[in-house]
Amino acid sequence: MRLDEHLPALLLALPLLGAFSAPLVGKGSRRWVELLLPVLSGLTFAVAAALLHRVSVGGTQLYVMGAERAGLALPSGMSLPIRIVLEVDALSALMAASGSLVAFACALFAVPYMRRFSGFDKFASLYFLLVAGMLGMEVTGDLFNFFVFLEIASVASYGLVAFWRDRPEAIEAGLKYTVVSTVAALMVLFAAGFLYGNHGVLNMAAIASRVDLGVADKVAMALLFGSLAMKAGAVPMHMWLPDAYGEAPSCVSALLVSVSQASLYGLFRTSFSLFGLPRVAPLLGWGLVVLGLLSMFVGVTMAIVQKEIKRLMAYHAISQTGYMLLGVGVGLVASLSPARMESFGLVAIGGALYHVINHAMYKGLLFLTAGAVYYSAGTRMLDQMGGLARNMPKTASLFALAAAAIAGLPPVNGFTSKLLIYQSSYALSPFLAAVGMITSVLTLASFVKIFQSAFLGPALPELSEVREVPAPMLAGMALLALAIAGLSLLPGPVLEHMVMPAARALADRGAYIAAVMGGGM
Amino acid sequence: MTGSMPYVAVAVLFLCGLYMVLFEHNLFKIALGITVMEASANLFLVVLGYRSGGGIPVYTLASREAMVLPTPQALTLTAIVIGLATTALLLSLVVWAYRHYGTLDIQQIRRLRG
Amino acid sequence: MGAIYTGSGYWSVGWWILFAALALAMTIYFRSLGRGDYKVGTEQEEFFNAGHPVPEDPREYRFPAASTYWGFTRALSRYYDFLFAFHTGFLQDYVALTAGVLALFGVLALLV
Amino acid sequence: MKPMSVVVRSVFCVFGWFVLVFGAYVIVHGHLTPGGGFQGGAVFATFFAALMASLGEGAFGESVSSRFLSTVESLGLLLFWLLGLLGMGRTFFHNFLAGSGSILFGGSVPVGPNEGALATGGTVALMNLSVGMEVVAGLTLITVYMALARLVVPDGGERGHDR
Repeated sequence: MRLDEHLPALLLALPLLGAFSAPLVGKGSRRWVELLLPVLSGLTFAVAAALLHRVSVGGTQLYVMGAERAGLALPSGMSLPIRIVLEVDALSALMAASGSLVAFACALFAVPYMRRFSGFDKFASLYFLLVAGMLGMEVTGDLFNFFVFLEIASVASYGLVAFWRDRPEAIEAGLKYTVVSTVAALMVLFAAGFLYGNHGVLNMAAIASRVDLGVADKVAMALLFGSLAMKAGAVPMHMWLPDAYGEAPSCVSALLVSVSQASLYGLFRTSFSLFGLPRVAPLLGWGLVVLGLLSMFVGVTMAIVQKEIKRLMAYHAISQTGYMLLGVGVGLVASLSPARMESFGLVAIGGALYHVINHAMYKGLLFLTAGAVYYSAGTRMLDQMGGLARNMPKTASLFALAAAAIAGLPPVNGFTSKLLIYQSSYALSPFLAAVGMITSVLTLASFVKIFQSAFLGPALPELSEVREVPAPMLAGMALLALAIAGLSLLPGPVLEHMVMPAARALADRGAYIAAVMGGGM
Repeated sequence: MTGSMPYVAVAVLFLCGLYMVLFEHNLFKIALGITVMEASANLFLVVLGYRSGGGIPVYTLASREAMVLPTPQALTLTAIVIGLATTALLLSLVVWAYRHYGTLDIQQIRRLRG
Repeated sequence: MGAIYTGSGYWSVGWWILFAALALAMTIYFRSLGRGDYKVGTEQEEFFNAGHPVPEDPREYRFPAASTYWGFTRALSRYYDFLFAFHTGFLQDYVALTAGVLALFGVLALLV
Repeated sequence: MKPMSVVVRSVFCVFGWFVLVFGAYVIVHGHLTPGGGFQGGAVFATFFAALMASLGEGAFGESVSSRFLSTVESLGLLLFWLLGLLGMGRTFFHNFLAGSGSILFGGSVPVGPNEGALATGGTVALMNLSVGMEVVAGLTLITVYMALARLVVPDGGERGHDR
């Protein structure tokens, strides 16, 4: 048995083991759960990193659940895959690695952070389910399985958003998120039904090879596109997002950013790999661009007037998602002509995917610093904070790093990916780049607001007892800060070895199909 | 005409559920609306797999050539399980919301806005 | 240091750090020159609080977050009125918007 | 919940047990007939719901604790996970027992129409059992919590909130 062949299955099996065993372990002592949460999250990250390495060396990995061999997608005599296939290409592996890194950092942070609250074993169980759902969405190659993992992640996140059940706002946020998200997930199920009825398969690569854009296909496309855009938090379907992110425990908010990006991954797969035919590419591409522009501008203008630190950051999550939608939309519009694809399309997709991992890191770090402030100062209202940099210098400097990254100040990583998006969207239309720049300026303005009102200024007498947070929380934040530093200082190697292969894997529809269906289609 | 009747039933059920979610103010009715929408999705999947005159898709009973497709039935069962989890969670959230807000009217549960 | 080419320019973190260090050195140099006309004990030492009166006790010198960018939101008040009216916090608006966008996109897809 | 009338209680005491038998049947025959762990488990858990509805919550709460149910639930899930992992010689979830001749559901399936051989199915049957365990415990737990509708927070609320 060669272990590296089983990496895709292990990536899902480890968080599931955590989810199943946490309530049992929690019967003994809370300490065992406090050990289990970071250790299994770290192992999951190690598996994801090994998978990323294996994919970048050996190309797309297939894993057929329950088959004789891991790569046996088409047993003899079959023209269509029958089992559940995990298809891990460069994009999936990149998203899984970034998501599991954030999960690891948040697990470290959660151990002291959740010590003030009861039910830690349930928290750990839901947390692992959320991680399993997120990673499952990113590695699966089966449409119905995608729906199942989407629902696993959703149900776990409903529970986690409403985890502080003695807070009325948390229950309200959880209730709203549950209703909206369930309706959207049902649309994904309907879309899977339409595609199954039309083509008789559920494997995404097999569906992509048979898509004929009849009425049923188009309805399925619209349902998938709209519901996944809603799950990713695109304006005007974004209103659950500030509620949910703002009211969840901070370590969960930071992870929910990555979970939304798993939906974003599904949206990109739908737009490129499933339905990326020239006939609908302009519609999908311009649809992504319009959603992206709306998200960027409305998100940032709503953020700048918020008074709660986490709600402000949640609106920024919407705004930053807009950049990714814009970049990938520009790439999809450009994919109609090979010359434009070569000159700026791939750069746009690469910039968007680079922004995806950058955003997972710095928005995760921002939410964790907000949690640290909440933990130490005991408030989340910006008006009641001030001068915290004197008491919490480490948290303040980590916040400054992440704020510089999200505002796109050079040389931090946010600038690099935004530069790629600006340059490539300028080639399509200068208006797109202009909106992007205005958004970036307003982003900087709103983070200057947080920094000056929370961390700078004279020390407040009521906050004089505030101390720096415990070491595991700082370790979780430092892990993400290290990732930001790495992405900032080595943009060339990251882009060349991790991001651009992912962009090419996303753009190359034929390769995605051929990995499952074989070359002879 | 009769062949498409099940799909009409799916659409009617779905629209009933959507109407309940969109226009009823009572939280329990909204939860019921979501259950009705889930039922329409399940009906849709089962109808997709139905072949008129087909046999039961069980290996040891397979005597005829034509069988009802088993895959949509498996999908439906999975969707039912997920629907059960969602409904249970939603109902407990409704109970909690009633405890905190003292009302089941969704229009009064809106502290988070703007 | 790896440079990234975007098609119309390039970005290299090494060059940027070099320039930033140069700018920092120049700033420190200029700052060290000092200011000749600064006189201790004159009105030059008084605080300036964006036109607001300066409180006697420096502990009360605060600029709350709620009034940050007050002028910006005031100038865009019509846009913000619309935006706040749009964010009702009402669950059924959330669902209706999602369903509306889905329906709109479905119609567009069928027309293509 | 209060106990219901004597008619309901008597009917339940006489006929309620058939629910258990049917639930167990559906779980065990999951690999042969329509049904399986979840369906059988749901039927099985209906017994406990009906028990609490007809005899009152006291009839249940004293004999079985939620701690025990939660343990059974986790054990069922872990067994399921372990069965998936044991297939890793080939792939995750590989059915290594089917047709192996093992006494645990390892028999080979007879060809052609037949009444069904119980000792077939390999890990599928075992997974049905473990899922059945999980679903019985989980659904009963949900029912208990919902029937009691008890506040599941520590006395005096959680510490550490900002207001």
